[in-house]
Amino acid sequence: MLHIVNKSPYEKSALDSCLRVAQPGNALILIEDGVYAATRGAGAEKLQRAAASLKIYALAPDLEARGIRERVIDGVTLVDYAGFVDLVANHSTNQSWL
Amino acid sequence: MLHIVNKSPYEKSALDSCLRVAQPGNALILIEDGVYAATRGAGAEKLQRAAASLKIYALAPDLEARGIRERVIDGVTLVDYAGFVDLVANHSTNQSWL
Amino acid sequence: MEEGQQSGGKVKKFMFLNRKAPYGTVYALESLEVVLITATFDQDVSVVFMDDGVFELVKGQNTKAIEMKNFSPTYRALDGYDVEKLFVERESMEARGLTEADLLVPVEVLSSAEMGQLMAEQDVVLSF
Amino acid sequence: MEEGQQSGGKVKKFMFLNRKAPYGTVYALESLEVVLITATFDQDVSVVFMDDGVFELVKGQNTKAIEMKNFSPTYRALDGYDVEKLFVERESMEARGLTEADLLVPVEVLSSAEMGQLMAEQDVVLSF
Amino acid sequence: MKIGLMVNEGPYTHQASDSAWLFARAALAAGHQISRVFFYHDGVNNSTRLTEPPQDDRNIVNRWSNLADEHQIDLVVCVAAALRRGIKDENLAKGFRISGLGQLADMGIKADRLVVFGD
Amino acid sequence: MKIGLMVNEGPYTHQASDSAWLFARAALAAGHQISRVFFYHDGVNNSTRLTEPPQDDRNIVNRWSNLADEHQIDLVVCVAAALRRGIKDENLAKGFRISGLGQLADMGIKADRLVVFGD
Repeated sequence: MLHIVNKSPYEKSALDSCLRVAQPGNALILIEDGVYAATRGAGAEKLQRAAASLKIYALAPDLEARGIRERVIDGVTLVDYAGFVDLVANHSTNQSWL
Repeated sequence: MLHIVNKSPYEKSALDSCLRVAQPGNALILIEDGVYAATRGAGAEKLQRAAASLKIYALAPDLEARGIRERVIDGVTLVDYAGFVDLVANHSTNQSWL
Repeated sequence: MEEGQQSGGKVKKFMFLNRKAPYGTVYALESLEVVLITATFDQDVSVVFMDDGVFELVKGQNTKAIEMKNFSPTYRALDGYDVEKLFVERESMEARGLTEADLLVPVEVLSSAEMGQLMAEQDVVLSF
Repeated sequence: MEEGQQSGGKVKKFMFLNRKAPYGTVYALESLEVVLITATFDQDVSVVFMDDGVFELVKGQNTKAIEMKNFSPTYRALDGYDVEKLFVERESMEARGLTEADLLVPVEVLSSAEMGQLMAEQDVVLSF
Repeated sequence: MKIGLMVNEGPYTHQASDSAWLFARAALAAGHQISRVFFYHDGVNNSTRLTEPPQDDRNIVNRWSNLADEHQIDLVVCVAAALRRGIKDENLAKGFRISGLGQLADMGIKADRLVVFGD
Repeated sequence: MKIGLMVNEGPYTHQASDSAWLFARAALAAGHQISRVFFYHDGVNNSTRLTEPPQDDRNIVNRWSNLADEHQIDLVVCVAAALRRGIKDENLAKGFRISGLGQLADMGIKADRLVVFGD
């Protein structure tokens, strides 16, 4: 299953809720303000822990827009929109944590 | 000064930011989803600590709408809209933590 | 559109995921409207309340003083629409100082892990 | 309206409080538009960046692939509008792993307590 | 006391417009003046004359129009925000006017208090 | 693969509509079909023909109209959500149609994937 998180980990609890519920082997893609979780900072810790059991992606166009592409932490795979589409196609279930 | 918080303490960090910045003697009114912070639950702790230095109010109409008026913790003064208006009038500065 | 070709007899698992408090935003109300319509399509419907969505089910809501419509009685009516699978995540409920006795309707309480498994079994998850 | 009677010569302290990240929502952009207009009214203007608002000032924004307008160069132009008081809350900046060197414009960095004092001195706080 | 209000969210989706209206009514009842209500961001969507909520629900747009009519309140919709979102004179409700952001600064200068309602 | 999209927020204020459009374009480029886009909540505001963004900004409404025209995408605006927010046939942009919530359920049943974009 693919989880989609579009919220900043500093502003909202959406990522926390996703990580609490996500099952080992699930995939997670960070988009929009959610990409801040993929970068260095206090929000990175929880993601790094999660990377042990989840496959984690972040949308490169959203990282670039925010000027933080160079700040991405290890363990996160960058994808473009085509990659986002592939992730949706390759997982029978997806869920947006709005 | 009067701080206005309308966000759930479980969903957003607005209350945390307000409490980090608010100065001793300031007033705080919780409205809309912000009123959940005034009730029993994990969100109550931070408010109870803050009540030592801030005067804390919650909007009763919003508590009643959400069925939680009976769950309000000690140290919070309930007001109606007229009381909210008085608080705004009685403080030269107010700020909404949107 | 060629969609009509695929219809007929197919039953999918639909999950409606409610994570927002009522009245502060309209999502809870408009989510209920979707649930009621989807129920008429004879699909396998689950309605989930987690995070602040648990607050949607709190008893004793009285919206008179904010002059909005109190839509919480509708949760009691879901049963009549054959929407019987209501789930609450235990961690969300407990963090908010709530117990099942505080809720308007009977629900099945799931752990976070059980909730994650239930989600992964769905065909469609509509989140609000 | 009788407001005209009160105008003329009055200088008030206006604070513009930016707490949202850019692009995910429009608040950062539309806040800038208000700052630029208000600057023409000869008031005492402070612009504050705290919480995710600090992200508005990050260098190197490139919006080409999301096909939105990159409005971050406008922060550099504020100086030309005599908007010179830009403040960043230290705790917000540090929590996000940022330093002043990562920001587009020179700012004054304040502690949370200093920020609270600055806010309390204002006549009007517009938050976005 | 002269109180100005800023409303940053549209009708129904967020409680902001409801809260602002109830606040305005209470302020007027207490003898204060609501000098202006400035609608910004999605707040401009409060001014469309085309809303038609369910019969058993409040009509947020009409409530503002009526309050403005009864108490001579200046309801100002930001022109830049309105153009982005499709609010123009042709779908503007009674009692609202479209004007520039200068009206917000002006309200901040002239009012004794300014309260912001948003998301 | 048939992919359906749900858009829950209006244009400009949240990135949801931008993300959904870029996703749709990429999906089409990869050979998938976008069977329908369902606009709900404030998402209905994406369908007003009256938006007029600044010259140097994208026109979100027209982008949807054009994509629908080029790829025969069914753009459905929820009637109940639209009435609350002042979207009617008189201000509806080209390529959109107003219909019931049943179209969302129908999309969920018939599409292979459904992706939700919102706040």
